[in-house]
Amino acid sequence: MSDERTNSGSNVTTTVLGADEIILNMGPQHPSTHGVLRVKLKLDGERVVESECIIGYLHRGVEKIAEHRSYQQFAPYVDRMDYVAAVSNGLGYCEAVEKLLGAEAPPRARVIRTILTELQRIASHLLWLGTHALDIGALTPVFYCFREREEILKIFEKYCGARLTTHAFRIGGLQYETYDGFEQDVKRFCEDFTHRIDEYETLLTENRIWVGRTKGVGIISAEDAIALGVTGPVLRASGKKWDIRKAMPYAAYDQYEFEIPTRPTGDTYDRYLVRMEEMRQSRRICLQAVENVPSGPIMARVGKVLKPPPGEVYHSIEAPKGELGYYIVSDGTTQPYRVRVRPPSFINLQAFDRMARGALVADVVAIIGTIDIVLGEVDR
Amino acid sequence: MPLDNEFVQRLKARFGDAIREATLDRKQAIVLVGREQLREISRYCRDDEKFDMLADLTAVDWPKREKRFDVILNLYSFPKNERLRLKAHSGENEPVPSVVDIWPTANWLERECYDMFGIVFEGHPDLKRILLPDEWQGYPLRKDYDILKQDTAWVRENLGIESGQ
Amino acid sequence: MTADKILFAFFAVLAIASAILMVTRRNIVHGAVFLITTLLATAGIFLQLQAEFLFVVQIILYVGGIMVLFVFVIMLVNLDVSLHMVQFNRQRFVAAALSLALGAQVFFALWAGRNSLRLPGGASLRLPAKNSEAIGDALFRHYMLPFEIASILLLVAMIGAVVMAKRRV
Amino acid sequence: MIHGILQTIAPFVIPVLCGVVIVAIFPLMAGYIVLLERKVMADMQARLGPMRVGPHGLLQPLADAFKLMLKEDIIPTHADWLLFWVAPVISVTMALVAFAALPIGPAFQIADINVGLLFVLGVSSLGIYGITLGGWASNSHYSLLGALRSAAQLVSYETAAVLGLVSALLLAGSLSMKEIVQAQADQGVWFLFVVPVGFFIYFVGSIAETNRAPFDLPEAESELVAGYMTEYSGFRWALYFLAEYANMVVVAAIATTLFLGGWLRPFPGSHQTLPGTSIELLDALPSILFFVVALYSLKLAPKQPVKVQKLVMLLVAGLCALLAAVMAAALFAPDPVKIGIHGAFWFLAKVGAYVYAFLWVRFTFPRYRFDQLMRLGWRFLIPLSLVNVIVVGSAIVVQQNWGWKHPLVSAIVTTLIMLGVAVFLAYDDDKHQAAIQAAGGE
Repeated sequence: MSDERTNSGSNVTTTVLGADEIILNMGPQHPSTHGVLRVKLKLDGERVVESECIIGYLHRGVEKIAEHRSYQQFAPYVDRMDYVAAVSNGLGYCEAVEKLLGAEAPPRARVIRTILTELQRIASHLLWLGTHALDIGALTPVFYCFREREEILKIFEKYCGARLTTHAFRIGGLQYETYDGFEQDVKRFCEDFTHRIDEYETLLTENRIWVGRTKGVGIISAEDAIALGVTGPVLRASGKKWDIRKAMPYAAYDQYEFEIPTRPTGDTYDRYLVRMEEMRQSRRICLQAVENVPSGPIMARVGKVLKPPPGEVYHSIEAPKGELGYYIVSDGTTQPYRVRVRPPSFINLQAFDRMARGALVADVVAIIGTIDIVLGEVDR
Repeated sequence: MPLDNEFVQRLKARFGDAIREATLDRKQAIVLVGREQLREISRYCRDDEKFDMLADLTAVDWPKREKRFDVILNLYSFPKNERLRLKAHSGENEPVPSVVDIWPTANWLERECYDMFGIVFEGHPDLKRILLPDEWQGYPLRKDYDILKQDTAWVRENLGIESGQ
Repeated sequence: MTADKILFAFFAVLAIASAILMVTRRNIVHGAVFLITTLLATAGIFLQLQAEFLFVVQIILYVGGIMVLFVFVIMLVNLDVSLHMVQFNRQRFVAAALSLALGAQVFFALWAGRNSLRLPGGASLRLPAKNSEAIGDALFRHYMLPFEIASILLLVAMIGAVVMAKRRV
Repeated sequence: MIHGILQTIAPFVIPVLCGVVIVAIFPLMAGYIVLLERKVMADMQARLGPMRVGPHGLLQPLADAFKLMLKEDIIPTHADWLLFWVAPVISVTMALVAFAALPIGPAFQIADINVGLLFVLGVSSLGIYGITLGGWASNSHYSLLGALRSAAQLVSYETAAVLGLVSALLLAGSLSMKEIVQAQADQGVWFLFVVPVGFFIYFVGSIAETNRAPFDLPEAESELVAGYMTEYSGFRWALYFLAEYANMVVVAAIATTLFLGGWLRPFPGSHQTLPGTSIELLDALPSILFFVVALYSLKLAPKQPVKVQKLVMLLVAGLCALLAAVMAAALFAPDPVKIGIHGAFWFLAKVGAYVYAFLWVRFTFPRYRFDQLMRLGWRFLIPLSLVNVIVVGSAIVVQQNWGWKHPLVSAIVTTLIMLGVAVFLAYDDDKHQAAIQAAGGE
């Protein structure tokens, strides 16, 4: 199939509304494909018969670059993959290299890392909620979500100078001590975040049109999800109670208690509820963490030049989109021999075809939104 | 350092010399298996050993070795909450048996491996490039594919520019 | 009364012109648009005769209802195919002869009754001022039965259409 | 000779003058409704809305109009240029023609046609042509699909909306707009309180009829990329936009005339007067209202950051004070002038409130899917409105013969019955939908 560059036009193979299939191209320039994703839909009237995702428009060859950079130099690239949740990307990479080195970040660094990662999870879910609601036609939630997300980005900016691609962590711990007033900022944000979430809930959860557009749309069962390697909120919404923060705790997650929200049916409405509950749980973690941030050093003694002994390691964390894994092979030099990133968006997107079969064109837009993909991570 | 627990013994008992070696690197179990029996071992791991999720499937290129590619399968077991890494060596153009029918998630992962390394997966329903354009020549993640190198023919023809390198 | 005459002339010419245009247009949708203008022109004439109710019914029923379905069908069924087929077959002469004969007959009839055609000079009959009440009254009092029969007929037609469409959906 | 001509055109002068006023003023009004919409939307979304063009964005509509004038006006290739040109013109003319029969005030009505309401409905239903022909003429797959969808939506929701109106008509007893308002004055109550379900049906139907808010599927950006308007640009697109806002005002005016008592002030029946004077309390309301707004903007004026905004606030204060004075003066003027001015104020206030409700609905609700939209229309609204007409009709017959004196009593009874019917319809619809879901989608 030659990859002809057609944008969102459509080659009508038969009569205008004849019974035979129409091939409809959505994207790569399409308002609701969350970036440069192109979906070829084979339609029978309004129903999707078959879909194929064509990706690669944002492929920058991050894994190739990694082989020509030192471990510290590669850290900023990691933020550019899932640019919506840069902090958790950084956490994954730094912890993987620390495991490779056999080093361990000091307790204070681990707690601050947990706080920042949980704030980033809330910010990522807020951006998801805003754009998802916008795709389905609700014009207002996007502005409320961005208002809250702005608070979080302010905290990031005060802490490490950048809002989006933060490069907040270093291998072995942190570079910057927290600015004074960090705990108060986080506490203030968490305090008034509860009634903000209730604001979104009142706007959407019992809204009959919202329920009508999301209930029963894009259903995927737990077995299919596991078979397709789907992880994160999409898996939990299908009824599988599994979260890496509980299963294989990293950073300082074992010190705090929080629940893992799950929903039984695995449709778009359940994924919405799971993510809303996850935001509440992240808020709980932040509040517990901010209570007693241990004092002490923020950087382990790993030295300037990192030469991990030859070998390999696979370390994964619970990113907002799902299980984000780093498989790093070292050959003893200062540059990694191979860095492989397990991208949750890329693998979750595979489930799109299973969800979109039999759906209507209008639902395709909702399904793309509910999987919560970021094309930077899909294409790497 | 070598790893020898009852899981490895069960594997050796079952598959004999197909299990080349089992090591522990940074407290993570790695089992090197023969390329030909990869499918049976994978099916056994999923059905009997309950490794029901294939977290990741990737490859590493060791050009100096005669069987240059390592095909890596990172498995995870929900019931046992454990990880396992299956590794198989494969030469330049030796096809590797595909595991798509065992874990459907391997579909895109194997396509990406093929796209980046040129490893052909036997039995894959639709093996074609996933990230790069279909007519692209060369496999970028191979060590001998220089980072500045580009498929200048494709770039000139499709984008109509002389690639900078 | 000149305004009346001017208006009437305008509507009449508009009606006839768009009727002719409708028949001769090759593009179906253009034909439909000209049919709509004809109907609107006749509605105008109704209004001139102070028959407001008929004017509005003409607009709502014909132009707003039936013609919308016409345009709908034209768009749904892709007529480009039929456009390229030959529109007129070769029996031109037979058609000419027939139309001549018909024309002669009509002309003769007009000529015969020409003295009864004169406009009754300003005797535009005065309809009751509130003619919608009058129509409603007549319809539901004196002509109740035919009204009911017509409505049942329409009901049957509707149900028939739904049943036929249902099977194919 | 000239006398003869003057003689003939004499009856036409005033209506033509009113027509010219409406056609000239309305685009400006539509522009400011757009600005109002953007400001209200911004206010609901915790932001400011257009602030840059002129103080508080007041000159934004002019900027928009000017921009649209200059924008390149593309006609797609192989497009049917005649229809492509005619379609937006049809939409706008039909929307503006519908103004002819709408009574702004008791005095200010172009033509009190005996069948006023029917005329307005008939003309506004011709707007469908503007959309369908526009979709067909732009010769693109997307716009045709969008056009057919919006035509289907308009046709099905128009039935529901008109039947909603019929329930109010039963009470009014006449089709002429003036007599409808008069009927509400005689009965001393707005029809909104007598047939609230009819008003609800008409409200939902009118939203769908003007392709707005939860029903704006034809131009749903996410799927059909602006539906039938996709290929239009520049001033032609602005015509469609103007037609949409004109329709919105027409629909609001119909609702005001039928359900909210046209130019009557609230509680037309009650006549308490201010102590010691003959002025009725409620008549003084508009001037008090304007006075309060003037005071408020005066208080705000010094706090404005930019000098220009201070000026604007002062200007607004002055304007409101002036209007308050006009309203107060009208109280003492002879009756026709008083009713005229106050009537216009109340009419425009109600139209404004109705349009605000449109905007409010638009920013809170997500968009319906096309099949849900059709299901709501055919399975819920139309049966509900049919039953509503029957119930209201029988209530009137019962009231006339067995004499419940006040109309409100029958209103409560009919509303209860209607709510029961609505719940049943919704329940039946859900059951039907569940059956389909179980059968794996139709």
